Amino acid sequence: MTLELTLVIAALLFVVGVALILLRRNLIFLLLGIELLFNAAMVIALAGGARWHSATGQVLVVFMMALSGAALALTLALLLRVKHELGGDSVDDLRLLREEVDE
Amino acid sequence: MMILLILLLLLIILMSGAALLVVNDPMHGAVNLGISLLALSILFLLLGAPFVAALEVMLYVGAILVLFLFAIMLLRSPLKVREEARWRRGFWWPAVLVVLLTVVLILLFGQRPDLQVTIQEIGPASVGRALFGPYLWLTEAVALLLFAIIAAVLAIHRRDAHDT
Amino acid sequence: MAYNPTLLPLLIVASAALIAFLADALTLGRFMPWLGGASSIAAGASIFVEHMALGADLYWDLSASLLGIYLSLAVAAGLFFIAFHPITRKMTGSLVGLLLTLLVGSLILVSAQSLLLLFIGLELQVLPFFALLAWPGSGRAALESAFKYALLAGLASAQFAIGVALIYLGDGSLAVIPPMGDMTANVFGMMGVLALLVALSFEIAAAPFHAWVADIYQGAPAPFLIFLGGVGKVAIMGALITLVAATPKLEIPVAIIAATSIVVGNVLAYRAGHLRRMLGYSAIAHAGYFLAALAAGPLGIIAAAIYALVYGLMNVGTFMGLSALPENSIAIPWSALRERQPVLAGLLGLTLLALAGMPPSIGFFAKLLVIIADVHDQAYWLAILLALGSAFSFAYYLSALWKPAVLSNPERLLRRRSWETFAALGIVILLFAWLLMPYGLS
Amino acid sequence: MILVTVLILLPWCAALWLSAQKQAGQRLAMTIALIELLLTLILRFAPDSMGTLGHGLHIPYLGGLWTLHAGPLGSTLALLCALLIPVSLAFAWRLPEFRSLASAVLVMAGALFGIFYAQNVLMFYIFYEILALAGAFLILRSGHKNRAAALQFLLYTFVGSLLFLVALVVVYVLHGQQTGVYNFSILQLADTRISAGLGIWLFLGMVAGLAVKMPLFPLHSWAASGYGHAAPAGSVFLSGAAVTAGAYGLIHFAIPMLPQAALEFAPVGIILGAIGTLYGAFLALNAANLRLFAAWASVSHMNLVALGLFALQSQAIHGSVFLLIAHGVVSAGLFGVVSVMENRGLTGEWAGLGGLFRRAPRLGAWMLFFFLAGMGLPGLANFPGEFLSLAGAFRVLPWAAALATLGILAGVVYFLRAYERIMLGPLNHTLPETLKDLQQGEWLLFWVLGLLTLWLGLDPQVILSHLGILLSTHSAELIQGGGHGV
Amino acid sequence: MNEWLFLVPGFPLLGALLNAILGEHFAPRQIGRMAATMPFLSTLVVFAIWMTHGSAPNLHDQVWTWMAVGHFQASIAFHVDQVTLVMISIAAFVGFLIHLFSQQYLKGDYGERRYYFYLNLFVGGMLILTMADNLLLLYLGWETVGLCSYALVAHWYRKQENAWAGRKAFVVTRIGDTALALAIFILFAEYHTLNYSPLFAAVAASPDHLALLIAGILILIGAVAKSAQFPLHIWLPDSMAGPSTVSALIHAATMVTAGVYLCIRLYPIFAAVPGMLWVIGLSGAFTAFYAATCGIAQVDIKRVLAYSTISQLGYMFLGVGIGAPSLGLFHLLVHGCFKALLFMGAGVVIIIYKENHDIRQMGGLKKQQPFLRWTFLAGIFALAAVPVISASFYSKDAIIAASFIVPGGKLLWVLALLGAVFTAIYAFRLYFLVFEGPEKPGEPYQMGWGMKIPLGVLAVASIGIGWLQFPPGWPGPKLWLPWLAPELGMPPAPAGGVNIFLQVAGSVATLIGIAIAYKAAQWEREGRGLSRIAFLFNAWFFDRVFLRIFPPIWYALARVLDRFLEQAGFQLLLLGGLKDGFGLGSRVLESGEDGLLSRYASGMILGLVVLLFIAWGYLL
Repeated sequence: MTLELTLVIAALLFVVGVALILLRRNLIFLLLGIELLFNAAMVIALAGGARWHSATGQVLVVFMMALSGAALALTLALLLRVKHELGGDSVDDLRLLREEVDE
Repeated sequence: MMILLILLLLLIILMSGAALLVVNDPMHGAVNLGISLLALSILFLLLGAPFVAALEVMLYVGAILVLFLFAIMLLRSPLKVREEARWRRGFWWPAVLVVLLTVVLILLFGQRPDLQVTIQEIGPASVGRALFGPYLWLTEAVALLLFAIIAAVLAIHRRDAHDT
Repeated sequence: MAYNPTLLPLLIVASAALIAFLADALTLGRFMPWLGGASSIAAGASIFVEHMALGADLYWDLSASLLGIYLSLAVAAGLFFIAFHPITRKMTGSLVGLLLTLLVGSLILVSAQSLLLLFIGLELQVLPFFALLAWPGSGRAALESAFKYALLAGLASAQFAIGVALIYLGDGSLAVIPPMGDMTANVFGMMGVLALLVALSFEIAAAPFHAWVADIYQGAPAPFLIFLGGVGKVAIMGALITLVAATPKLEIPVAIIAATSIVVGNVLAYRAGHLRRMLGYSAIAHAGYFLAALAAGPLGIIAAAIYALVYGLMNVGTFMGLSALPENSIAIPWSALRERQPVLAGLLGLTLLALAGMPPSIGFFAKLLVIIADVHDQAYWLAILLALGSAFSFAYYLSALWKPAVLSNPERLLRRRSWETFAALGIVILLFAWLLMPYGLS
Repeated sequence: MILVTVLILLPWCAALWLSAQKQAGQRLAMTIALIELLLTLILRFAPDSMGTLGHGLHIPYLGGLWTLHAGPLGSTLALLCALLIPVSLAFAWRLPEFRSLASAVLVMAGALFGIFYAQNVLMFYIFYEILALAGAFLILRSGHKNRAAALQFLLYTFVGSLLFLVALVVVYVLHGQQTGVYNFSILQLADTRISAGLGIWLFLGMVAGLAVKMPLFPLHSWAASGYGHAAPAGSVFLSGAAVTAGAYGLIHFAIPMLPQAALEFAPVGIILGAIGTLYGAFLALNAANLRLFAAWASVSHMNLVALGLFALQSQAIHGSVFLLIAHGVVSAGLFGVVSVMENRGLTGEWAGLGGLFRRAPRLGAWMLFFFLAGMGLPGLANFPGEFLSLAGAFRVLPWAAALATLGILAGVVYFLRAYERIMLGPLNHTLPETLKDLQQGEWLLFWVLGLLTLWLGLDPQVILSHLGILLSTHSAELIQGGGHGV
Repeated sequence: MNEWLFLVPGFPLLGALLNAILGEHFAPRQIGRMAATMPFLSTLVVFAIWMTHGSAPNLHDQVWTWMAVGHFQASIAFHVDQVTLVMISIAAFVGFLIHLFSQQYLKGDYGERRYYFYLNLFVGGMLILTMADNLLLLYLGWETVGLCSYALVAHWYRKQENAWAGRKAFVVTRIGDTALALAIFILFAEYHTLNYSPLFAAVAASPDHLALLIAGILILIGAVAKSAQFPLHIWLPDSMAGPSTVSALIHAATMVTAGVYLCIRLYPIFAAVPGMLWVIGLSGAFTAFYAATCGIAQVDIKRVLAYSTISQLGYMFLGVGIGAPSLGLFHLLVHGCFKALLFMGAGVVIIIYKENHDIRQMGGLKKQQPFLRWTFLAGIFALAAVPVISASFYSKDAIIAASFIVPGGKLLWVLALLGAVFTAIYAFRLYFLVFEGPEKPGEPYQMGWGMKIPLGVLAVASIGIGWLQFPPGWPGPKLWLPWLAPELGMPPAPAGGVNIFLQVAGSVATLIGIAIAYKAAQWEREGRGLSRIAFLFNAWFFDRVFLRIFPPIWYALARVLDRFLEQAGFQLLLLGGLKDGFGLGSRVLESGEDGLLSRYASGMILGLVVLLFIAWGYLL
């Protein structure tokens, strides 16, 4: 069978992930977007594994899962503290550090 | 027959992706993500990687998604369910960017080599052998990383640390 | 892959990291900086010993070992330095542990020859920063900067993963220099390599991906910036060197990114009022100079390696100086600093001049090497752009020297006897290290 | 060899020591300055001191960085700078910010000596940058603490000098490719074969870098604000000694490296010099206060030096070098007069001056003396230089030199108008009552400068005969032959 | 004798140097006496030269090489030949007389030491100028003299107009200096030498007409500016603001004659260019006529003498122009004597009338000052060229006569004759107004011997010196022309009938002038005099026109350059533009990151998209 469709799925996941990050206002959706990107990577890795008939594809997927999970854990921990101390959980609340253009 | 199944999976992922983009409440977002992940695990099965498909269900849907739910639960202030705006303030400019991205991916997609392939089943045994064979030190490194992450998360959330 | 000598440095540092993590539980945290420092020096020595050894996936070639030794020494110096900083009074064990994982990641990044190893090295090096930037004892601004960095780094590592997967899909092997020809032979390989380039140039804050750097430099606590600027960035530059060395076709995009970042970096830094933001923006410009060296063919690779090393040194010097200042200082209170920490003030002044490229310092000779490489590669326009960029950099670096900020209460300036020795060592290196440079070349 | 090394490093250590101390340290600075003067005298007139003094610090790809060569031109200019250090320090004796001014001047002096004795172009470049940086600090720390003026000076010099660096590296790489020897010493780089088109661009880069220091016409606007905001005592050194670096760089490094391009650039250089001379004269006429007046006068003279230098003709180049030295002494006198007046509380605005001759006849006499020297009166220092430059340039491009000769007329107009506004006419009632005439110290200083000006004016051979062949042997035949005869 | 030549200019320069160094420690009286002895010593040396080499002086003294670069060889070398001998004797002797005169004239005035310093420097500069053997040394003397005239005219600097008059003198003469410098450049560019003899040989060998024409014109401009000839004469009337002794020395005897000396010295250059000499003659004749017309309408005693100097110099230029430089030199000698006498006399008259220069308020001084009256009258006789008894009859009328027979000289002759008439008018009008007529008593003033000797000597000279050269056809010594012949050649001499007609015409012109002068003096006393003609009084309004055109343009150009090119051009556009450009650029880029997280992310994705496009376009 041809892998075009798999790649189309991966491309779809990639575009949706990027759209989520760029467009949504709530921070949780941004994190969801990042997860989608990682899944797209996994699909491509497996397509590669299938194409070259080697287990490396699956090893890649395992590592990606581990690392994406780790990154997510840390980001969520930070998100909780941000919600607690900076009070907002949307993208616009993060305005403490900016160039005081009118200085 | 295989093509039909993959098309169905494509449709499901498309549906849940669109829902994800549009839905308002983060809880619904997480659920939609779960649906697309399950569809993906079926795709992995088709690609001849049963171990990874299982892992996808257990690790991804089970652990990471649950993590999300916990986070949402902790973040959600139970008092009011306010109708917050979905899209970021400057909406149009990034939207154009996303469209451009899809256009360039389609253009590049046109120049792909032929991808006709016969699927061979690669069981968990060979993956295990690979993980602890040639990639042994890599797994050790990931182990070290995970351990460091645990220490890091603990450090961030020490109760008495909020004295600044 | 079985054990072979090239893995020795990583093992030393990894084991020290684990011990450090445990130490917190056994309340032995106070001694951890010294242990950490000793282990990184040992790692540096071991790299020096098996110089030019080719491991399964690790290859300590000239530039890799040069940067590796520098990284381990920088981390050692950093650890000895922050041992006295108030921010490390709590949980020193886990702090040192995180810093050592950072070093492991950096060493892997510098010497990796396989894409997966590169990916894990990147993650090992980036993830500790999420926590370091928001370490307890740092302000709310630090927390915001940590979260921004976390999210954007997550996006970057996702792109890196997609890149690795695409290249694997393209040519079936994870090696940076695949057996049959170039990674960018087919379309997937090319897309994958570009994704890698985007992710890595995000990490060193090159132009189109530069936005995050000013906030991080403004918000993050100064001691950890020593590691972000001095160690993290240099490791990523090492990875970029191996990547570009393997795929010559990348030189055009690298040149474009270099040009944009020189222009953007200098323009933003010229107007930046806040000292730390100005340093952030100037980091963009320096990433541009590094990439300008990278885009100049074989001689360029050596020049880039030396520039990365020199840039790291200068960053370590600058942030050592800044960590003596109170957190939210807009400008450097020279008079107060001079009384309490004369040698450190000298170091800070000298590093600013070196960053600008003042001749007797190594900053100038690194830039000179980059210009020679560019000219050798007939890329005259890049050399002229670099020259103009560093000419304007004098304007904003020296205005930082000239702005007479008056400190309300001089006591808030930290005073440490041992920091003087660090500063003196730094000054000596900055002024006379260029004597060694040509010997490194030949 | 050791002598020159001491000559360069001594002022730097002294500057370091000065800035570390608390009290002003006039005595220390003056002793260092006098030692420097002694050393340069020895180097200039010691029998065997000419020629290459020694090789040091040999670095594989950069060549011998510390190779020192005491050429006739270099050691003469070093003598001039060594003379100007004690003069500038003496004028600044009672300034409140003496310490920062003295340390800046000492660092500049060390850099200048490095420039004059360097044989390696990279070493020249390094000292050139240190000179520019110290100059910026001098402008910032000594005068009105005006950051914009210092920044403008800095931007001009650094953009120029970095373009010079790029041009230098291109010549270095081409030389390396042609002969396989990668070395920055001028002897090696002098005979690289460079295509005409590229040569012109390189020479433009080098001129941009060096001509900005001696303010050639289009690159001059830093001079007004620079001299205007620095303390006049600082401007004595800045306009007297620091500008010689640019001219020396052109003669000793840029022209030998690209003789063919220099020949093609000659007409443009002469025209720019001529315009600059007149432009400086007109702006001096319209200057708002005394400092700007002296600044524009200095710019006008230095453009005349540039005119002579770019004419690449034996009389012209000897004349321009002589005018460079004469300008050093005369502008020291001019700025000295300005600083003496400012020590007495006069602001330098025209409204506050007038009829000063009645109160301070000695000051009036010396001011007239230096104004006459500035005008190019024969018998005083500027005349031989001006006349030789103009006569030489006349043979290359007659109409442009004729335009510059109008500068003689313009000189009289603005100098005498200023003298009349300050010294002659009815006594200005706003002048402070306690206006004292020149004291013993200042009087002696003016006598030294005055005698030197008179001696240079009447017996220029003392310098002209020792300059030897100014253009290095290689480029001399090319220029003399292709150029415009002896 | 050669090696003593440097003493001639050496003594006055030594005097100036001593004055500068030790001046403060001595009383002005001693400084004055020391200053006076210096020109006396150089007069002695000149006298010694007359004695030993009087007949054919050709001395040379190389002191030291001034500048030597390639062909540009200029050395401090003095050369004395007939012309130079005449010039240095005038400069030294008259200079000494002026020094003697000013001992008493300026006693008790402020800045006396400064006065003697510049007077000594002036005499030294004049001697260098005349004895120089190369153009560069001449230029040195030329400018030193200009400087001293500036300083001495502005001697009483406390009044603004005196300072301004000095500056005007220096600026106008400086225009001439620039022209002279350009001429020197052209000559050096063409003939590669600055010394006279090789230069004249080269010019004779290969006369390049274009270059020599331009050089000639430029030299003429230089001479015209220095000798206050027609277009550039405006500074001389104003420089009467200085003390009368200064006017006597500088604006009568020595400096103004430098221009004539230059034309005589560079005669071969002018001769090489056809038509050049006639131009000089025309400028001389016209100036003579023009200045004489202005002279008759002046009221200030010194301005009358100033315009008379301009007109007499016109005659000297006319002499050179018609090919008779020796006659020009002769008139220069004569003029030097009587004009110095007149100025010194005028100085005493001004003191008597308590600084009041207006001759209409003067009158009948002959009774009060008999000695002054007779010496002044001798000077007036010489000025008006009264036939037979005055010296200038022999020199000026000879020039007028010679101009008649020169080809194309008719126009010059007519102008010169009219000039002679007007000269006689203003000369005797001045005499009648001041000394004759109803007596207006002034301050009693007793002239000491220091003032009487110069006046007496010059009076005798202005009568007797003419007898050196009797006109052709007359009995009596003809020494002057043959003596100068070897160097300057014989002038054209009118023969037989024409000669008599010309001499008669000259004398008749003078007598008519004296008659008109008597009537003019009476009209003047009744208030209806010639001074009411505004056109002549303001010297044909030339001064006003000149001052309204050139200085304002010069200052306006300076303002325009300063405001538009410097402030607007360089500061605003170049640097301001740069700063704003940076500001604008950074604001645009900054808006891209106002701390908003997703704005950063979109930056990254934008980078990726751009790179992918490039890859799709070029790299594949």
